[in-house]
Amino acid sequence: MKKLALLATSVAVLASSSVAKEINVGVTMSMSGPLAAYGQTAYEGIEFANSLQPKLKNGDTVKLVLIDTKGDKVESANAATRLISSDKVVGIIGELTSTNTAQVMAIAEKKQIPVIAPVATNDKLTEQKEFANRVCFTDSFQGAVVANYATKDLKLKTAVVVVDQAQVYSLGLAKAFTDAFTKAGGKIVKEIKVSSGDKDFKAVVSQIKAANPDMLFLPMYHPEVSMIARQAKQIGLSKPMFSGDGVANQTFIDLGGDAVEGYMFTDFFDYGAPPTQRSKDFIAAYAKKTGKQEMNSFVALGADAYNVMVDAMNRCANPEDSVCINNAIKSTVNFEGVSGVLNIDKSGNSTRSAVIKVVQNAKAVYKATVNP
Amino acid sequence: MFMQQMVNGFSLGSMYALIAIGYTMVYGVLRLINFAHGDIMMVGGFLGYFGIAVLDLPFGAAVLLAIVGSALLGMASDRVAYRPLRSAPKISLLITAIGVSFFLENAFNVFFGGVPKAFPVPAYLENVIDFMGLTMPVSAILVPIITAFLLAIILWVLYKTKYGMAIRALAFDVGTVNLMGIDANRIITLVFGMGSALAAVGGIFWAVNYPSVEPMMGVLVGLKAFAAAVVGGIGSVGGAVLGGLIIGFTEVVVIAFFPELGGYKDAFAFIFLILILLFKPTGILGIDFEKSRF
Amino acid sequence: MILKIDNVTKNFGGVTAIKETSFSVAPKEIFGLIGPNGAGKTTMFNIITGNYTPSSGEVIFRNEAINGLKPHHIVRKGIARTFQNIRLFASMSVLDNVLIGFDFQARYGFAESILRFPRFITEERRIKARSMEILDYFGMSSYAHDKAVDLSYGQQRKVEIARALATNPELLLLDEPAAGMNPSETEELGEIIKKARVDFDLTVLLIEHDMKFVNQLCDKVLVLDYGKTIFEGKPADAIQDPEVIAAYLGDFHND
Amino acid sequence: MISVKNLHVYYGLIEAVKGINFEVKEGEIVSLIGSNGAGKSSTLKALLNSVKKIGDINFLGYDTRNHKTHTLVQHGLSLVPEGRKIFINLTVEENLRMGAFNNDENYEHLRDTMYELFPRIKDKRHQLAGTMSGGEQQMLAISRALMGEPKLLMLDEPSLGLAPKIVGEVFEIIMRLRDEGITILLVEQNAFAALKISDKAYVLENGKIVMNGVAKDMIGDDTIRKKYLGG
Amino acid sequence: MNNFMIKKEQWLKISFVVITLWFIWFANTHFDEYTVRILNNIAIFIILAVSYNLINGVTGQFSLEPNGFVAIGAYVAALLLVSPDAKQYQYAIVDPYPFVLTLHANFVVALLLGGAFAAILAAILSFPVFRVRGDYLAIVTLGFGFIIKILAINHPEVTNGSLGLNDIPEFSNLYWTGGIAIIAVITVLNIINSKFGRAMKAVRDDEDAAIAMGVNTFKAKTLAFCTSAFFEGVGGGLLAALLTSISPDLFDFFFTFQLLIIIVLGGLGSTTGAIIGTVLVMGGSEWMRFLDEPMHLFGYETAAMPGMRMVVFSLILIFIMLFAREGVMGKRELTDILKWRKKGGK
Repeated sequence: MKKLALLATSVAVLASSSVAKEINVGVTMSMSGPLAAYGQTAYEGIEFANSLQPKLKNGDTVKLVLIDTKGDKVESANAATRLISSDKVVGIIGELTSTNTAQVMAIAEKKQIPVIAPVATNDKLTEQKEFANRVCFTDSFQGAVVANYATKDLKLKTAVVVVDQAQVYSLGLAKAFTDAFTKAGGKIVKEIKVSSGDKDFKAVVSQIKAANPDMLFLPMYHPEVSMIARQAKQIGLSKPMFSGDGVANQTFIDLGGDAVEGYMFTDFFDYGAPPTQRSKDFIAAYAKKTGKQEMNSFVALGADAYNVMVDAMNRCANPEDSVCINNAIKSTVNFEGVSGVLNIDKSGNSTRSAVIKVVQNAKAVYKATVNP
Repeated sequence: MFMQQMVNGFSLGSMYALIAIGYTMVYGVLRLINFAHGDIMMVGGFLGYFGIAVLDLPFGAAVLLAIVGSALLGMASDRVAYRPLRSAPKISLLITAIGVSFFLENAFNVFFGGVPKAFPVPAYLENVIDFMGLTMPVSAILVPIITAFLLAIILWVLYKTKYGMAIRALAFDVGTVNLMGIDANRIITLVFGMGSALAAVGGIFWAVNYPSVEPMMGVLVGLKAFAAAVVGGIGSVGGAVLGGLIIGFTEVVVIAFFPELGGYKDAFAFIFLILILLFKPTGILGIDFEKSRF
Repeated sequence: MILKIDNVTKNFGGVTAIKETSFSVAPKEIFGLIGPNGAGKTTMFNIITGNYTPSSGEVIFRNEAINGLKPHHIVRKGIARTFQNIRLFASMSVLDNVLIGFDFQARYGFAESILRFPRFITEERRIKARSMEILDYFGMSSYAHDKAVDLSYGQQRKVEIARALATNPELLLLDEPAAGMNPSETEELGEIIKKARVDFDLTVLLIEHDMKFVNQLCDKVLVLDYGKTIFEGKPADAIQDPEVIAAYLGDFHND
Repeated sequence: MISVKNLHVYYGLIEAVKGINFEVKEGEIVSLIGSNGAGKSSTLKALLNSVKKIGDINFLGYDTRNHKTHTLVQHGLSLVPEGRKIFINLTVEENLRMGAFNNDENYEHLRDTMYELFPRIKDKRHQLAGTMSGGEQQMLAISRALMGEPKLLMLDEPSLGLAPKIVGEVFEIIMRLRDEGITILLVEQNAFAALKISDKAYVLENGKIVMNGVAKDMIGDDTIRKKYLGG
Repeated sequence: MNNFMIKKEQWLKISFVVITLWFIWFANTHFDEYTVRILNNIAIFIILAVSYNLINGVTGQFSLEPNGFVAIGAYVAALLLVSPDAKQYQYAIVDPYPFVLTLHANFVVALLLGGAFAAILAAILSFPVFRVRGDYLAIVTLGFGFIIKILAINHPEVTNGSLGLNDIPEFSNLYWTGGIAIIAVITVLNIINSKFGRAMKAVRDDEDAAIAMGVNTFKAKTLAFCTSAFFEGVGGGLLAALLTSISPDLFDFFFTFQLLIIIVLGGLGSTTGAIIGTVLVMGGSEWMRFLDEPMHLFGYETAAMPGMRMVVFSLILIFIMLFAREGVMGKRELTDILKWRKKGGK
């Protein structure tokens, strides 16, 4: 009660002052440690979006406070607590993986600080949580997209699923795909377990070859998938292969080389055909700054986590009112983000379209858009 | 099918073996589990990458750069971080090795980024050969051949040259080696150089086979290679090769025939290790360093 | 007979360290085990203390076969030892070194020590008092709180014997106790051993190269040569025995 | 050959050698005798600069202060360490090779000389050194040190842990080496045996030299007899 | 003299407890949540470090498995603490075994069972583990720690696999973590200053000599191992109830390395050192966060370099080992330093 009163008075004081302020938005990311690659990519988008739009409508400046977590749960908890209690952030963007994001959300929930997860896709993440949101789609949506596309458009009947036991992302996506694929009349002929960090999949690809399925579904991140694709090619296994957004980046194609020609995967958007004006501008600015046309969807999602946060702050009378910001996030409708048009519902999940891409001539080429 | 898996296992095992030799040699002279050894391998991979992608060197020159660079790094790490601790408790040395390992991983992360970099593999290494129903890329065949060649060199050095004798002598007594008029410190640094050069070759192979390099690539490989060295009998070069092959085979063959065990793949090295040590506490070809005489 | 070695053989791999050796030690006797290096003396010690199990044969202590028992059980039966190269607990005080000898004699449990039960306190007091008594006997009580490794060689040797006596043994095995000592120190040590034999009711079995020391101290000696016994009897007779001279003493000694 | 002035050796705060002076002349056998902990081994280590020390050591006219152990060995100061310390995992011949590490051109000649001098180690030349008996190991240790063609050979407790008969053999070898013209510094606690073969002797007690003189005379000395010879 | 020293140690213990309790109260009422969280981390890691030091430092058995025992404790506690309702919706990979859903217990029971499970596992493991010595022991235990993590990943019916367990009630607070840390420290000190502790130190100094003194060295090692596992399990439970969510990747070997660094920095074998090491490492790595941020150096502004903190941390680690190889305390305890002062004063 006391707190609320204090908040009310401070709000009144701040609202009356016309001087532009700095408002802190927290970012917790794995910038070092085993997950550094992904954290650094997502943060690139967040930071770049901040540089494009550093100010709110009312002239206040948004200051990003980045705390590295080393991809560690204890540090994620420290980071979230520090952002909330010392840096007084109004909202948090992060973390990266679903388990660490759950850690951040658990702490933010108690303090009523909204969290926007840029890339954590696990279905369970936002359940039972009021202040948990995300800009990416969920595993079940993505799994269904691939399953439906494969069965209906490509008429594939049997599939082998390779799942990375150590990655929540992989497990969730594999389960969603399996459910949708079976429901659509397909058959999973084999499920193979691997572990992230593995490099050697020769045994795996030999087994797949022996099972002789119509297609492969590899719901993993690009380092492992590119290896599997290469080693599959070496033994002459050439079946249609699918992955989720975990491989949606140029590095995947660089790593995979020839072996990933024809590879299909879901993605959030196609930088070659920007879905929105903001997307166009962002890509142009990004190309100008870095000299790279290609953009990883983690960059776009990082940017959108920031953009949605800023949009929600703009829609609040007091951009420092975290509860209001959370409500505003949850009423994001037809928001034109870098990664496409997105809606965020009461559960905090985003409803958005997915695109399917195929690798042609060492480039990811847009193939289809799947709407929810 | 079985033969194919054998070939695959042999190739993977050779890579573990290359890295395990460095572990076993350093352990032999210093009794140090050099936790930074896996990271030296990572640096080897990175140097190869820089050589080809940045400096535009031909593949062979890049490999040479990686070998020389890693050997120098290994020797420098000994000179700077380990040599001052020769008379210190073993645990200080071990923590220092962990420190060097953390330093390399984090420094590469900060300065070169954690995003895996695609390793530009020369096309001739990627050609696939079809031989009696076995399909494999040239690189996969090259790995065991080069490993065998390097092993032969190492064994020749160890058993036919006076430097090799000094290395073996060091394994039992450092102080007395100095009494022979030999600078024991220089020999130890030499061992670091040799082990690191092998690790660099391992790192390049790794980068060629799984064409990418990233700062954490050496961590798990390093630990598994160490486990391999212990399985074979730490201190014994032959043992390191044997251990590397065993673990490489197990990982490939077990997964091939018991796919449901896939989730446990990374644990095989350690399960094997525990089983071996229970029945032969010094590893397969090992010598008992801990032996206490009454 | 307090200790009886009955036809003991020990092989390591293909090498026979001890071959069908038998001897007996009478109560309160000081018995010397001598012979060239590698003759199997230390191996014999390790068999008696349970560090090795004999390949065949039996070790009988107070009419009970003890071969095959774990070393720490054998200590509890009443056999204590010292080491050739003194092996004190380096990081511990002299008192703590001796207290280790009371480890199995202190009657309190793990939980009692954590919760500091009265029995813990009385037992600790008791064994500390006993340890100080033993140290006092060796004139070492003023060093009780010093680190054992900071003492001189001769003092360390005394602490090692004191530590062995703390286990309350009936049979004490001494492995080259006089090694590294000058003749006057050696003589002093001999006196201590003789005195302790009476005061602590001991039987002593020792390995030694110093024939003078052996002569001064031992009631009986056994000369081993590469696994086989070449002499058993009075030390004075041993140094005259031609076979012992040939195998062990050489002529250099007699000058 | 070597002269030592005011030598102190420290281990942390403990002073093991407290300002000793001694000298070894060419062709002599000089003994340092004393019981364990008197500072004998510390003195030898100090001569080779492998412990912290203060003092002037002059070897063949050179100040040894700034040299490392291995360079001193290369210059002809050789030590047969206490406990022999042969490389038990190397063959006998490899042990000899190690002794001649910096002496490639003379290696084969020296090796054959050693085999002549010690026929027993020749028989076992291809065996692992660890399989030899204590006496054979001591002979190997001595011949390994000789492979470096030392100008001064230092022996640290060569009789330690050896049977009386073997001790006799070892000391006979030492005398033979002297006859070959090798200068010897002998550290022993077996005072009787050492004095018998030495020219000169120094008695160390608690890090100090308490007595020195001609060895033959010292055997007859009463205090020595009482304390070190057990007479 | 003897009695006097015992009394003095008792006084030290009592004042340590009183000061710590006062500090906990003060921290809880005066410090911000971030600081309190760091203090919670420190308290939990003191429990882990002090108990890890018992087997590694005091008994000298160089083992690398605490991540495994902490994981056991954390999972057991979490399974007992998460309400059956919350479990219903958590299991995303496969359905849990029915019994998993029925597990429920209060906080104290959950912590004790977490510790007990870890201790029982330690007792079972001690048979194979203590067959080997030295570095072999290190690598075998490293393997066991690793295998436990792999098991957690591969048994989603119980552990929910790599997704881990979430919505664990947040029971841990400074009173719990600090209170249990006090209990752990005193228990460990009491063990060290008893015949069991002496036997452990004897095993460290010279195992064969310890055997020759009638010490059952296997028992000494196993007691140290199990005690250490028990507190690591309890610490794991506290950690789970502090974070409110756990997953297998938390318990990889970096966790063990961190503890190892803590106890070596503090001084291997010293309980006081383990406490100091924990404060240095846990506090220091948070304090060093400024290194990740942009800095003003000699008038230039450097760009932010996330991860720089870890680079500097590893360099500091190397430097400390080079120049203070015995760590802060060596093998000494606080009481030794006070004793030494007294001697010096004489």
